[in-house]
Amino acid sequence: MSIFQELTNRDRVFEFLTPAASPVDVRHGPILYLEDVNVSFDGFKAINNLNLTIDDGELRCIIGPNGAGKTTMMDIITGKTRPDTGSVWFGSRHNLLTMNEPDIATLGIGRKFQKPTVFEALTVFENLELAMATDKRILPTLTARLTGEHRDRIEEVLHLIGLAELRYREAGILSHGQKQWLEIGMLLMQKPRLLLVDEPVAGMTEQEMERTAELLTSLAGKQSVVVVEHDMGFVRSIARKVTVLHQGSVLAEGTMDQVSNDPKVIEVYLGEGA
Amino acid sequence: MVASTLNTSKPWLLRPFNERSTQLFLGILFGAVALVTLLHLVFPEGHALHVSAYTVTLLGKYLCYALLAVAVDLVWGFLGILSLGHGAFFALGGYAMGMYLMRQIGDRGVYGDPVLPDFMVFLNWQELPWFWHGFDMAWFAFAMVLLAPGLLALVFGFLAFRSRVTGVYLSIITQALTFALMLAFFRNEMGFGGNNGLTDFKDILGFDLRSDATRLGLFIATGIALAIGYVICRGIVLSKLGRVSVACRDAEARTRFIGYRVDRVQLFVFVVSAMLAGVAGALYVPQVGIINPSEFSPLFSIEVVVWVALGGRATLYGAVIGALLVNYAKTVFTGVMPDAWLFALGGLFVLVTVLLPKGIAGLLQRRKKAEDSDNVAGQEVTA
Amino acid sequence: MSISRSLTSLLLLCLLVLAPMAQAQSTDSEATALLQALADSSYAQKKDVIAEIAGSGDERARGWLEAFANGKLSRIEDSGQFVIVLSNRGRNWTVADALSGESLGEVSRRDLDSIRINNALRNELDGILSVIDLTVANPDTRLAAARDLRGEVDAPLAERIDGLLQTEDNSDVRAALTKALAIYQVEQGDVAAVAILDGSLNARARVALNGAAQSDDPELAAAAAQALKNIETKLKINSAAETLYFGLSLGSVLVLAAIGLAITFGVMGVINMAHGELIMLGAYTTWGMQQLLPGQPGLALILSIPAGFLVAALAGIAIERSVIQHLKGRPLETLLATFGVSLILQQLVRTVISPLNRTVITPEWMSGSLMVNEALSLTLNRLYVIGFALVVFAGLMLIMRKTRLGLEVRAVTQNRAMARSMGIKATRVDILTFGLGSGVAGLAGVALSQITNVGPNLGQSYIIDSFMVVVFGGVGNLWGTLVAGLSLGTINQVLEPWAGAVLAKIVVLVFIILFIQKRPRGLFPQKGRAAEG
Amino acid sequence: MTIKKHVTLGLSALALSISMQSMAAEDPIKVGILHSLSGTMAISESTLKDTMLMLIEKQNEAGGVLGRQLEPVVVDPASNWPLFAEKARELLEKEDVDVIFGNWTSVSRKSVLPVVEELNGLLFYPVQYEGEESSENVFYTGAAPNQQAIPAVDYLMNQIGVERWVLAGTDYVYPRTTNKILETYLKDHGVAADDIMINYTPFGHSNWQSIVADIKQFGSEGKKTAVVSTINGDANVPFYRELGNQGIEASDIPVVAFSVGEQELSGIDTGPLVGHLAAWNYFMSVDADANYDFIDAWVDYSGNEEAVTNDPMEAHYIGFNMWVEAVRKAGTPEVDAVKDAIIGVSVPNLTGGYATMMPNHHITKPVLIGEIQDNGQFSVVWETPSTVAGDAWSDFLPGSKDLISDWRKPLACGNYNVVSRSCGGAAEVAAE
Repeated sequence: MSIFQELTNRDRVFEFLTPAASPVDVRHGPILYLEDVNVSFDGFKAINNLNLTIDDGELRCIIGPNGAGKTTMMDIITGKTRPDTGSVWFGSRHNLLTMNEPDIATLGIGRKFQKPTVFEALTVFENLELAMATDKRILPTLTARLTGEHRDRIEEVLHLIGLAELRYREAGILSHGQKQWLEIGMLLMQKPRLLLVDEPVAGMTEQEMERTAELLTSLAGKQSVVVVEHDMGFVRSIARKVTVLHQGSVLAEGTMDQVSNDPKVIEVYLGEGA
Repeated sequence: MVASTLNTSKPWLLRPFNERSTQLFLGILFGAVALVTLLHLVFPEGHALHVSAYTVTLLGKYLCYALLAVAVDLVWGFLGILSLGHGAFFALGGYAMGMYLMRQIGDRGVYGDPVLPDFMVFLNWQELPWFWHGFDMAWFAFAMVLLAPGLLALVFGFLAFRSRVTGVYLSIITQALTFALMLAFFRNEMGFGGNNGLTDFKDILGFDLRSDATRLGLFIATGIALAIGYVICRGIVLSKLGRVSVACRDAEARTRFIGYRVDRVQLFVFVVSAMLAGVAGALYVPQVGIINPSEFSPLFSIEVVVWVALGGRATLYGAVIGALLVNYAKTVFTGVMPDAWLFALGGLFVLVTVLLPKGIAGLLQRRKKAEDSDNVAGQEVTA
Repeated sequence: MSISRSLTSLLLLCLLVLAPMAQAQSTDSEATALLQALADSSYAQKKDVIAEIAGSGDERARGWLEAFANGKLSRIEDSGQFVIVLSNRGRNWTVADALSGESLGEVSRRDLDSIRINNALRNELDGILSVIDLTVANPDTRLAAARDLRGEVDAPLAERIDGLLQTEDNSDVRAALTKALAIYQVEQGDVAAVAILDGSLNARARVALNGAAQSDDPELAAAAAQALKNIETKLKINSAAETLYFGLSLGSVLVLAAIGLAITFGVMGVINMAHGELIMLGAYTTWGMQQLLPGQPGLALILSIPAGFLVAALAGIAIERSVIQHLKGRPLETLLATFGVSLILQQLVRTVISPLNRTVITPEWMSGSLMVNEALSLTLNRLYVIGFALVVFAGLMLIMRKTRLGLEVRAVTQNRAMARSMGIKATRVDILTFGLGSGVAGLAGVALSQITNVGPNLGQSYIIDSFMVVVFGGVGNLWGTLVAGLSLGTINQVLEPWAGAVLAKIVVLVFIILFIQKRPRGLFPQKGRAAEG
Repeated sequence: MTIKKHVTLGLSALALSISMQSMAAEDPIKVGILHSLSGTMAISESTLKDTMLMLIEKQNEAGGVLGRQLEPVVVDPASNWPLFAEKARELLEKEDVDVIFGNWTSVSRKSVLPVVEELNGLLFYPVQYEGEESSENVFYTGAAPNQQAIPAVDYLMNQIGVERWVLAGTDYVYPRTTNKILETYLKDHGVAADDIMINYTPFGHSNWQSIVADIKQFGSEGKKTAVVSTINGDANVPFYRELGNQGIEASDIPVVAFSVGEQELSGIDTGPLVGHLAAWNYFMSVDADANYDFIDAWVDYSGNEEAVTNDPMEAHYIGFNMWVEAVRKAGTPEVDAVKDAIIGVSVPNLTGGYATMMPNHHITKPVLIGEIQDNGQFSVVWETPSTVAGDAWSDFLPGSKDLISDWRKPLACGNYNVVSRSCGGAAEVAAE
């Protein structure tokens, strides 16, 4: 069977933490590499000569005022939007601009949306099941059976995201926070090499936030994580390196302290705030 | 949905059999078919309990419609694709069968031409058009019953889904498709008998279409076809692919981002559904004795959708209820109140859509939910 | 033909002879004798009798001949009295005595023998009457008469025309006569006359030239051939223009039918299968109006524009209130419910009014065609429809762009919740929008009543096309609908000549399907919320 | 709940079948009426239903047949062809009627045909049709092509001197066949191929601009031109409108129509149409007492002064009277007896003559050519000197010129091939 199943046959605790065996080649340098990317929606420049490099295993936070182009950037990486110019590389082998969303996803880039989107008509369990990294072509999907291993992995994640009790309830009835968690769970089931997380803690309680922070930090190292977040507190709690986007291009980059003292950044944020 | 987690260790096609609603459906379907057969055979003509050949054929026709409705529900209910052109697949299947039956007439046509069907003789065609060859062989014709609609669905679906045509736009071009086909088949140059279509069939597989026995046979065959079709659809729905379909229906983008080729999923299910519709058409033709372009009419396709909505979308058995109910109503009304039956039918559509948004099956939903949660409870213990 | 011609001319001669001496009218007995002859003789003989009557110089003759031409001349069976039928509707007809002209009141059809006429004779009469008309005072009548003579001229008539040309003062009539004469002359092989016909688009002229081109006189042949070539080029341009016109008029019909849908469907996202029936209501309103105002079809038509709008709008609002408002946010369910509504409306018309088509009269000023030149004439009713379509479109644009309602509609379309919170009464907007869309459908019906059947099936034949147009143009975009309608119409008409009507329609449908592949949101994709299935 | 539903369905099916048995009424003679009351064909067929009801009512007032009353059984096949077959079956099996009067379109007849033959019923078909059919159980009281099309063409050729022909029709089997026949016929009479223009349009075609323009063009070549129109129902109004507006008058290019009768005209503004022609076997304007009586009866029955009568109504009138005669003759409404008895029966038609049922189940009819008048009526301009017998198999089609139909014993064959001397078309010929 497919390489994924093989891996899953090995029985482990926190098995989802092992990096997916994606063919991505990171021997020389970064896992994600954006160069001179430009996108404009009828006239309005959403992304403007954006250059960004994410190293393998890095946890990167991206902040920036509304309309800075954060979400658009994610759209580009995941193949939803095609840039006008520029190049986007996943590792040194895969040119993402030549691929469509499913291929990119199978390649090992997972994404969590700003507005939590889960399959409301399906149960929590089924949501995770669908996300699970398996052969996702038609016939294998049709004939797919739920093995014990699969079940265990789903159970693990269920407990991790604290939805074990609700596993057979339809996702539609979950609270906003729970949906956030479920989506993160789905992300984990995909076992991606690179996680793009868009505002993970919106609508979460303090404790939930902390748990999210733990989770994300624990993921970093094995997987690369890019977090877009408005909540500065949260960012500070997890951030090692922070990138500030403004008007579609990088305004500043560095540790939280560096950027938060950067006059340009302050100016922008005050400008925004005022 | 929930019940699907119970038996996902079984092969997909066997799963429906563990499901209560399917068991019930099959039980009642076979029960009814057997009952009708019995009443038809056991009791003599004129006996109060005798089921006449007329009724048998009528019920057979209903079952064909039911199968068509199931096919539509598969794509609409679970994939979110509202096809206003499923009549096209139904009719194509019908024509494939019709062509076979025409060839079976042989030289018993009014002109006694051994090869050419009557309508070709009197519009003096010289020889058989190429696409009519092979239909004298049953296996070929029956293969075509599946392939013709399947192929059309494949090509059409491939184009449409690849370029992500969705929603109303998809519905309208499916309508355009069936409308175009209707006009095409009306043209006598096409060689499908134009408006008169294909008719005056004599026998099928050597059995005389006029004998009650053949009628009964066709009726039973239709019953079995419906059962198989239902199980296949149910199997798909309960399989992981079925859940992916629902995912496509509710959040297409999200499904892509977790790595599924939405367009392929849609294409696969669409083609399967089209083939089922084809089979329904093929069984329909020998029982009503005629196939003509009016089956391609967009209004017919819309009506099928109405059956499904009426019975209850995304339940499959709802589609069956809807089809049977509406058509039975039609038969009764057109006889009892010829001048006013359209009021009744139209009123029925309006009332059900407004008052029963989930259709008739919706009435059963709450009850069903309860059952399911019991199952879940029981299942959690065993897990 | 030739027989009739020589007859005509023979008759003309006697007219010439008899006309001057203002002759006292023939006695009734003579007249009756003539009419008897007319009644009892065979068609062949009738011709001579007509000639006689015309020649009789009796000033009642013309009245008889006209009545005869219109099949209004008949005889009362038992009395044998000749009468002219004044009204021929129903089972009893009102008649007047043919001789004395006094009214005889109503007579049962049973007792009347109408004196038979057929096309051949009618031609004969037209010829005679037109020749007579050549000498009447009214120049228009003369012009018409002169035009009718084209290709009908023969030797004696030619002389007569020569004579007339001396006295004729109206230039148009002169031109027409000269041309008529020239055709004759060319037929006779007169080279000089070819020049006159050069560039003429008249069919008979072309026939004459064709004949001449075949002639063995090289000079004549050459001249004729040249003349024909010029004509051909002219014709090509004209036929191109004609096709374009056909396309536009078909397009404008599509636009009219679809524009209402573009509002209810495009703006509100309601898939209204009863749209066709709303069109039908508009058409029936026109019919109703004409019933209310017998004898004034024109006025009725104009009045039925507002009336049709109101009727359809009210019907639409009724549908919205009773059905659609319960289906908010379930566009596909609206399809099902309105499908039911359309069934009901159809059968309603069948039972209440009649399953038969209704007669809607085309007023004078809308029938016939506007003659640009002899090869290109624009049919008036379609010309009006094109204009009407554009006016309606412009009106809608104004409403949408310039009025409060339009603003609110667009607001609700963009974001219902937000619009609500800003104090816009969404329900009120819905009612008005749907009313507007339905009303426009009614207008379409009024226009269609001048082009096609007014019957219970009127709606069905347009609903699908309407959806095609709206989707092709891009849901929720009025400009899209306009462009889509006109372009689809034109494509269809361009294809039709070489593909045939059926194939053309099929090609257009396939084209739409493929086009949607390329642009899944139609010609002008709508920004923001698109009507989603 | 689910169970209930299925059970109810099962029961309803059962109920249906039971009800069928219990409804075999004994005393009255049941007459089935199979005309669409809804859908696209209602426009033409619903009046035929009323005609039948009127005829039956009159017959009952006159004491019925064989002392038994007639009971009409009306069903609505809703212009849906498979439904026609189903309803025919319902009439014959469930209602067991003794005779059916119905159908309009060819396709509906074709769909009913197998049922009527299988259950050995009687069907009277009142509409002019393409011929090429002769069923033991069907009686064709409408015109066959040789009773309408060919005489009309003769008239145009001989009386009007038409040299160029436009054969315009709706694209279905009746026009196709008729035009095939006419084409052969015209060519046999020395009309050149390029003097014939054939054009087909879809049902309910409403945009005639370019076609009428073509006709205009075609007719402007100097030769006298006529249009032979087999255009069906709804498409006619826009067609004639376009003719009128493009200034084509009857005196220039006459149109002779085979499917436009008084009823269709009642939906058209006839002003511009005066002088255009139609060929039928009956016109409302025909000067015959039988006709006037029928019109009076119809006007009274429908309670509408403006009500019109037309050719298919006459066909039903004839068919019904023939059936009544035959039942009297046979002394029973029993199908086989009536089938034999009816051949040779002749009853008065509405044009002052008699119609006789021929052995090929077609009847004799006069052929009338009428010109449209401004009052929506036709004035008869020509008629065949004597009545014409309907010809089931056209002599102008290669496939059928050798076929004849004669349902009298001993031949009793609908498609006897005079060459191969065998019943069943060209069977032997083919076998050789």
